[in-house]
Amino acid sequence: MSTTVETGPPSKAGATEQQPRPRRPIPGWLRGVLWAVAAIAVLSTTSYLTGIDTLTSSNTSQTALRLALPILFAALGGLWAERAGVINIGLEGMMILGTWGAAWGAYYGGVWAGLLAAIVFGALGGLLHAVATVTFGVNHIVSGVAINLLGLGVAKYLADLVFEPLSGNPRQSPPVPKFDTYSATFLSDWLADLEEAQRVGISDAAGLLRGLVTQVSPLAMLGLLLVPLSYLVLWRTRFGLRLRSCGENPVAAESLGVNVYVHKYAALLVSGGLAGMGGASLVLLSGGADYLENQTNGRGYIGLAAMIFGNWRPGGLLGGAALFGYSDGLQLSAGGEAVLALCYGAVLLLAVLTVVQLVRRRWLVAGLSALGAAALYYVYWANDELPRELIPYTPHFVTIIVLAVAAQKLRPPKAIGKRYRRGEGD
Amino acid sequence: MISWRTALLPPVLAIVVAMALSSVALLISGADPLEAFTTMGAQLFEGTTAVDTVNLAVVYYFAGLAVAVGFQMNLFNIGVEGQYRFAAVIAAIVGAAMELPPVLHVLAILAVAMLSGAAYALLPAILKVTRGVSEVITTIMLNSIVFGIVAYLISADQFGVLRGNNISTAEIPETGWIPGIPLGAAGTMFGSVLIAVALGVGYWFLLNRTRFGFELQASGESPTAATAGGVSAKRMTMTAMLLSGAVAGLIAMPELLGRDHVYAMTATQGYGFTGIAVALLGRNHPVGVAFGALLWAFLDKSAVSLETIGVPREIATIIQGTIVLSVVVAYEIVKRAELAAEQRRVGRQTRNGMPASVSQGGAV
Amino acid sequence: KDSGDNSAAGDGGESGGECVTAAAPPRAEASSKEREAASDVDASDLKVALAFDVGGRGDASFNDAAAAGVDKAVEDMGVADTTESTAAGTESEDAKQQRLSQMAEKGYDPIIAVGFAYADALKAVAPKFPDTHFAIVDDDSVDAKNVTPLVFAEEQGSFLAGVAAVYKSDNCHVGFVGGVETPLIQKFEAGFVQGAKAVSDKVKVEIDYLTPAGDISGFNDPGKGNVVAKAQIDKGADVLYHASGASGKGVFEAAKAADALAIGVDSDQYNQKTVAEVKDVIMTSMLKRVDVAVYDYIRAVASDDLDSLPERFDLAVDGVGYSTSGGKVDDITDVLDGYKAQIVAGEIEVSPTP
Amino acid sequence: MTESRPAVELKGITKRFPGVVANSDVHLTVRAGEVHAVCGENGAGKSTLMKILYGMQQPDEGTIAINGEVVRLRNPQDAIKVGIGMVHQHFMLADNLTVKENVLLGAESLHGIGKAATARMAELAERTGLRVNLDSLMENLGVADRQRVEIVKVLYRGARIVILDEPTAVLVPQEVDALFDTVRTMREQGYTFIFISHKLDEVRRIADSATVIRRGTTVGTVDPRTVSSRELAEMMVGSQLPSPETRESTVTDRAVLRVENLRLTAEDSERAVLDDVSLTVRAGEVLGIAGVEGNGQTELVETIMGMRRAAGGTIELVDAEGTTRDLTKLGTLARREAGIGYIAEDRHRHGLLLGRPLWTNRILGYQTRRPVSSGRIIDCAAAREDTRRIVDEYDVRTPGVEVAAGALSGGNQQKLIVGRELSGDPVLLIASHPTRGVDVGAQALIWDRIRAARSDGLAVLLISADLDELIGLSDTIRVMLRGRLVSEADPATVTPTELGSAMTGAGESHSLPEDVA
Ligand SMILES: Nc1ncnc2c1ncn2[C@@H]1O[C@H](COP(=O)(O)OP(=O)(O)OP(=O)(O)O)[C@@H](O)[C@H]1O
Ligand SMILES: Nc1ncnc2c1ncn2[C@@H]1O[C@H](COP(=O)(O)OP(=O)(O)OP(=O)(O)O)[C@@H](O)[C@H]1O
Ligand SMILES: [Mg+2]
Ligand SMILES: [Mg+2]
Repeated sequence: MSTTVETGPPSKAGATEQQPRPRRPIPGWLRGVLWAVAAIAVLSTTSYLTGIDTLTSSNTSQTALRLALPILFAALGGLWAERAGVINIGLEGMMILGTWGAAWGAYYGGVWAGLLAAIVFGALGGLLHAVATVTFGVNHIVSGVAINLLGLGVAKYLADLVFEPLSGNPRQSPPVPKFDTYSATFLSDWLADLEEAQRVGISDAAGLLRGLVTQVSPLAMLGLLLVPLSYLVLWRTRFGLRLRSCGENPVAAESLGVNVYVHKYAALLVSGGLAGMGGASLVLLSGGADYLENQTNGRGYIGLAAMIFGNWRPGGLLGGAALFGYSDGLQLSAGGEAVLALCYGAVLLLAVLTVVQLVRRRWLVAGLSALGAAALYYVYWANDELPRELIPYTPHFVTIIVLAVAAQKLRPPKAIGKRYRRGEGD
Repeated sequence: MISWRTALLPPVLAIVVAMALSSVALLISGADPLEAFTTMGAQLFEGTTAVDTVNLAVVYYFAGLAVAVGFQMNLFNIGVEGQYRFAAVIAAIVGAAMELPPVLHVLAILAVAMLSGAAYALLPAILKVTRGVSEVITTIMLNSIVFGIVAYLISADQFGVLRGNNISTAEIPETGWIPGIPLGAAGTMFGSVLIAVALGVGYWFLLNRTRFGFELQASGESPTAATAGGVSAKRMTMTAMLLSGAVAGLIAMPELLGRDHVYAMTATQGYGFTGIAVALLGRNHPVGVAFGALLWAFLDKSAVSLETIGVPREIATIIQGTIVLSVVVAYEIVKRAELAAEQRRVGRQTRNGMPASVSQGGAV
Repeated sequence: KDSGDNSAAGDGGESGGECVTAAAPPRAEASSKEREAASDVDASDLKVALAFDVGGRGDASFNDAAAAGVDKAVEDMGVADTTESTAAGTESEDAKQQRLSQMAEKGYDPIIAVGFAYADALKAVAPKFPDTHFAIVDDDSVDAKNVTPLVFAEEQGSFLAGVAAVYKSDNCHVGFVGGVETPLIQKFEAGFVQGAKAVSDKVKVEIDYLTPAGDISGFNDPGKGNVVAKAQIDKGADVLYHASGASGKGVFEAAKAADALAIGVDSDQYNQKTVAEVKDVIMTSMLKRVDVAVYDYIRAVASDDLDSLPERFDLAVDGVGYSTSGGKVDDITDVLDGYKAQIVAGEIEVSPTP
Repeated sequence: MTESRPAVELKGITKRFPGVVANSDVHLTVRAGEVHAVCGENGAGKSTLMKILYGMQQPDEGTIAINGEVVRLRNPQDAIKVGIGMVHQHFMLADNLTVKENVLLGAESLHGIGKAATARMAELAERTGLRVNLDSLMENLGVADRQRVEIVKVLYRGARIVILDEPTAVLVPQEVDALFDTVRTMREQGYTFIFISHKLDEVRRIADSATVIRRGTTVGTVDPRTVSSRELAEMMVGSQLPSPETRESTVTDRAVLRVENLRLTAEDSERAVLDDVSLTVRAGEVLGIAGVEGNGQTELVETIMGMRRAAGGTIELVDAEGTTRDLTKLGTLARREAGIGYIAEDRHRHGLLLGRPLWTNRILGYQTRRPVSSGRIIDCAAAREDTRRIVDEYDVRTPGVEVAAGALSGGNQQKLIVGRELSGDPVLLIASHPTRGVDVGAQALIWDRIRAARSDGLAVLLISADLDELIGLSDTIRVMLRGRLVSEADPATVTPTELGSAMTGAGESHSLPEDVA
């Protein structure tokens, strides 16, 4: 469950379809499972070879889930907007609005009211983005940048106005209620036994899985549920089809009677709402922060990156968010030695890649990955410890490395970022 | 073709709208908008604020141009932030270690800064060109990673020097400073303001008069057509990214060489992000970016003065956000109004004279 | 559903069990004397300005403490006028200069810059206003006649925190969570570790920072603080000391969730509103009396007696110390005061670097 | 016109764009159950009129009546509701959606999105000859199939009045025939068609009546079966019908372009897109390449231009002095500088910077050469000046050289491109579909210029789907099929039908009279 990266080059699937064959291409969910299995295999091998078992402990996956959650929400928000053809760099601002809304709602009405308020506030940000980009045809990046500024300014302003009298601190809300957490006790105990059993592979998988069924908040469940849900809505319903068509070719959509404006507005409202939930996941989880100025700290941008990483697909972005959350959690809770172990894992991965590329007779790529593997192995072998200052940025390094290795052909929606005006197509 | 109306009306409109909106916010929080705006305006004539504003604008100008270079070919270099900080710390370290005669020293530091900025942009550029990795992701990641790199380089074990509770690089010798322009009581303007002017002119010339600029804009307008016209999209991506990084390398120089002479752990961050807003405000045009930078710097400076009269400083941020948004909306509205006017004009012509003739560019 | 009501954390046990290997120092009489109210000093012709660092009034940390000092001065000494202004996270250096200059030009005197980030600005501004009194908190690198440094011996206070932590640790395993790895926060770490090692040669100390120098998000991310604290607890630490600003809340919550104890920082966090729901894990707080320093400074300016100020606000002048709210360290105050006496007497030297 | 209730009746339609009156007082009456052609030069306003009828644009003046009732069509939904469907001149397809999704889009409520929809679609696909997996991505389809998908889309919505805007521009004769068969059958079933084409013989073959539009207004309606193509054309432009026939051969024996064993593999597999292609073009010769779209012509051209990397083989260019240069390793710009002019098949994607002024477009591809540039520095004044020359010489109809290229109509854009590509004194011109979508007037001019340059010793590699053009202009024709040059034909004797069957591989290389392959 940690690195479900959908890297299957879509063009290849397309190429096989040109001469229709009886064999159907691997369905997306299966590919996700395969990637997850592969990831667990690499991690457990690494953890076995390096003797660092935090790599696959239940704790690691539990923190990973928590750290991945805001990013997952933001990425989903990005997905909805960008599938409808609107670049949403304003996710950060919408998240900030969400954090304020979550604290405000939760303070007065409990967690669910907080969540609702976060969604509404985020959606307001989305609405503003829609007005600017859809109605006024403003450049999407301009509008996004402006929304990031406005989100920050408005949240600060509102906090000053509303929270200051309550908490005595304009930058922080008073303590607000948090979501309870739930554990699937039976499952979790069984997995705990397995994890203790110290069997290579099984114990690792059990450990990772156990972290995902213990002390889970409803918000995390919601987040995970929203991934398949987004897929179903966007790819399996009429509304989703229309929405995606606005991102691919709005003029064609218009010519078929689709109201492009309405769908873009809807997409941005959902997008903003999801980003707002991302904000809520910083505020309403125990161990979280209440409202705190600047607490999003660039997670909106990371969410956007996770979505691009996931090739504008729900499964892929889940992989991106999980990858980020996992390496961040590992880095925070296990520190430098675990990161070094990750290096070792990357060596394994690159070695496999080299072999695959050799079989495919792609000499250059094989050579490059062999070189990369050698370099990383040297880092692993020569150091007991990586520069302390760089450890906190492990997730960022991992993201870049995985992207560089995975060589995926990204396929953004075709009309993304383009201005669309009714009746101006040809 | 841009008429004065399309060029000037929108920003004015936008500022009016932004002021109106923030007045509402001010009223809600119980402040007097009039007082707030007067204070903001008046501070320009107090002390060194005017010069400080220009100084800050110089920094923003570099940032804006760095972003604008990328925008010219639809390359979104959100990584200017990381690039300038990387360049700043390297330039500070190298500059302190070098011993050179005055002018040469400065030039050497500037060169190092531009090279380092470009170097930090190299990875995203390579990954984009060879692996098709989106520059948006890589630069976002590198923006965070730069924190670690800066911290590593200025830690006491590496090149850092402890100054009180602060740590910074060693001080650059005086030969490496860019002398300021003393303006008496009004303060001292950064000497870099001249570099900024030169860079602006150079940028304009590069874009509008050189083959490189043509190719850059062509690949921005249509990568496919540019390819068919003999412009290698990959090479342009690479050069644009590196050029953007090189300009980004200059962002910290006015402060580093003109005032601080060290790069400290407390050095200001976020100029790269401001650069995005400034470039967008100035519509990537060298003169426009200059105005954008000045406006932004002015608003930043006002924030400080607002606090002294008890007005929440967030107002300045809100004004900035609204201005960006309303400027572009205003451009759009004005453009449409012009279009409608033109349509009416054509309509009148056709009714009076003959129906659209070929020579008049009618329906041909 | 997981049970949400972990009741109050460990009752600590008597003097630390087997962990403590050093003999407790001789008892010292409580040296924290009541400060006399300064009603004798009249400061009604002073206009005091406060230039805050990022966070400003209400940050429940050193900015707030400085503000409290001024507030008290207003109350006690009748300061005529006060103003304050806060730095923004991304503002440039000359905004700080502008802030200080504007205050000076408006006739404020004294002007107190809160935070070492003001050092360079002050170096530039102070010479231009030779008749204005400036003070700067947490920095002594400004070499100007009219600038008074207000610095603290954080390592001494942290030493006591280390001592207390070991006495309260059941596992003989304590932890330190730093927000941002700056020299200032390293002082806290250094003192804490020395304190812990001083009372026990068996004790294990976990040390983690959330972010490296320059990345101030480490002071503002309770989520990360929570994860790191949880990891330390998982490794066996059961008393955690944090110096991580707002991230400390995450540390407290981790402690609460795992029945561990925590030590607050800067002010008496037991009484802080924002962490009220987890206050029962806060066994003590390392106090850094910025309020006292600011108050004393104003008084010294008013009575034109700047030489009376200590060079450093340390244990000797109660510039640093520990809090007792909540009563969790009442049983070891003798020990703590004993160590304090030894430090004050110079028998124990606490190094400010790890 | 005694019909009491015409299917479509447009009255006094006027539509203005900034600087252009696209339609002014247009009248059009279409009887139910007929195929009604609309003819006119490029930019005459045909597409605009159709978009107005389809609700995509609002007329400034005028009324629309469908089946006798005046309606207001505010958007395509309204048009679809009254039974109008439109196949656009430029495909309205989303590449990244599947065929099924493309058809379904906007019409989900008709048959749902499940089994019933698929069944209905399969039925329509059968009827229109669309033989692809409905779940494959649109981007994998060839042009003819895309066209069919467009028609299926219209039928799926149950349209009774079908607008076909230049549907045949991209089809080979056999495909055109198939399309016309479909149209005829459906006409029997009571469908009404509005059909737009520049190919007047097609109009005369299929249409029951034709309305001619010139410069935005209706000139008149005629019965195409009683007028000749020449007369029709004269109505459209007021000039004589041009013909592409080459008068006398100017072929020399000096080879200009030599391509040997050129191979190219697909980007993501080992599949050969070009398979051992060898050809030689001589000075003064027009070498025509015939082929159904998607058989490698585009790739051949782009490989010769250096826009794609060949997997093997050599490309050589001999300049006027007789020195041979090996181009195989050079980039596109160097190849252009060596003397290749290039008219790309897709002028919007490869020919022009649509948002930039005409004079900027003059520079594209010539950014290193005089007069518009002196190597590194661009000479804007000279570029403007030279653009004015092209505008005059090539009769580009534009208000000035400062207007954006995108504001010109297709034919005028093409004339600008031809003018530009013949300005650099090329030794070789690669012309891909040089007159696609271009009206007869502009067509004549372009042919004229190519012929003139040829007689000055220019070598021309011509790719065209318009077989008349190919036969009329070429000195030699070679047929391309699945990435290989399979046969050769003599334009003096070959007929379009013969060529067509060679292109589809019907006779597989041995059916042509002059076959030497
Ligand atoms: N509608 C628009 N939306 C966004 N950006 C625009 C728009 N119109 C113009 N711009 C940008 O604003 C900049 C200024 O336009 P202008 O036409 O003056 O450019 P220019 O040709 O470089 O000017 P000059 O020749 O004076 O240097 C251009 O770089 C262009 O990218
Ligand atoms: N959206 C638009 N904005 C401005 N001008 C337009 C627009 N659409 C069309 N025009 C102009 O209106 C005129 C008529 O264009 P239209 O596309 O209707 O011509 P057409 O007869 O279909 O030509 P072709 O045979 O090339 O398709 C042209 O001059 C064109 O440039
Ligand atoms: Mg047209
Ligand atoms: Mg048309």
